[in-house]
Amino acid sequence: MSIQVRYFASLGDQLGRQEDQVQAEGPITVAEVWQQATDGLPMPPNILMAVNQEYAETDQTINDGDEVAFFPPVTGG
Amino acid sequence: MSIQVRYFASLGDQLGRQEDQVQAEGPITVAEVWQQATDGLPMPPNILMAVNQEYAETDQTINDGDEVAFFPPVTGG
Amino acid sequence: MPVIIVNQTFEPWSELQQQTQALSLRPGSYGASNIFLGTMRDFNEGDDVQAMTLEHYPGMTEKHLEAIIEEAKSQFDIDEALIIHRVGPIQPAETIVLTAVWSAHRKAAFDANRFLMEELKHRAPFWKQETLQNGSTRWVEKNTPG
Amino acid sequence: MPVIIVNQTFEPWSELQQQTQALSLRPGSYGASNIFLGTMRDFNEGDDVQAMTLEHYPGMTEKHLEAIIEEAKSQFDIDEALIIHRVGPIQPAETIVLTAVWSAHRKAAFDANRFLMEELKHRAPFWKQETLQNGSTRWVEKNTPG
Repeated sequence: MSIQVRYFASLGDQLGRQEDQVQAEGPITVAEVWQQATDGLPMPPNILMAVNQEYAETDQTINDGDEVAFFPPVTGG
Repeated sequence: MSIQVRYFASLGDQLGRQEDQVQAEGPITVAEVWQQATDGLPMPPNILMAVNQEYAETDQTINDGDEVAFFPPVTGG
Repeated sequence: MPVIIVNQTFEPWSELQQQTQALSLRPGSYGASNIFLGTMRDFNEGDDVQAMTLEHYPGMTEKHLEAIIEEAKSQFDIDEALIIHRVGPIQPAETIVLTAVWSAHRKAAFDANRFLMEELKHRAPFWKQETLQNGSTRWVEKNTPG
Repeated sequence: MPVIIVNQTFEPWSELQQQTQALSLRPGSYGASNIFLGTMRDFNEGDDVQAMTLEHYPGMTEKHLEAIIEEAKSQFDIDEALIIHRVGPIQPAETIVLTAVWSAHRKAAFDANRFLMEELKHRAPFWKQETLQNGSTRWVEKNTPG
């Protein structure tokens, strides 16, 4: 299955890209998506994540076609 | 000495006038100003009073030329 | 002048734009503004209201509104504050009161503006008289709690 | 539409006037409005800031702002709420965010508008990047506490 991965703000800058495409055979968690997309880079502290534009935790399971996003704490307003 | 007395809002309506002039020989309190101006009418409950445009109590002493005002609870805003 | 008593209808947003420019606020110096508008409703306590008249105590009203602004400035970390209040006859949907606060951060703006409104409601000598649909008038006895 | 994302400067008072007319607010039905404006300051954490860029997560941002408005409507006795938020490049003194609430009484207007701002600050995916006077850029790490 195919998973769209997005990075925002300082995290995109650090990784040097705004998105990745991750391929997986079976069930996969958010943490595993991060591992695969970043070649095993340790996840920065305080990082937030979303699945299909809802906030999620690292153990959430991803389905085919889902969009996963990683980003630093929000600073709007 | 001469004291200017003012009434506002529903109190002015009840008394049928917006002001009085009270003459006094010696020291006089706000309560006595009310007594004299209204011919001994009991002071309505919740009435507020001001001396020279500052909130005051019934026992405050009035000086010559002072302005005394009586009015119901305020309802602005 | 941070306290303005007006006896005719005003458009709150254009008035606010003008007043903001008149205040000593350097653009770029403040990060937060909070504005409160009190508007005349066409009903109150179950009755239709067709008009309102606001009486005030000229002199004492301005004095107390200015004191409230000074207190807000001493209690909260704010740059400026503004109070505009109507007097005289008012029609439904017209603005009765506008209070505004400018500050560096949002907490002070919210807190100070609420303070302005609560103090104004409790201390500023204004009295509302409503005209009902049948033409009869009644004085508003007390404010809604804040 | 109670949630508006804009990528160019807007004049808050005229925008508010337009949006108020667009909302389903019957004139004379509401008694209280509270408006908050977040404005870009030309300094932050001791440094002069010459510009800012606001990144957002298109789709997720709107979805969360709409959810925040729905929550405000369910928690507070309010008639309407509005959020306007800038994205993209921003200059000092420009409005970053405008939140507004309309209600019968003042308490709900103040409480709900503060709720909108706190939730927006904590949940809505926006990120600020500042450009300092020397041209260098830095991401804002966290918001000031509300």
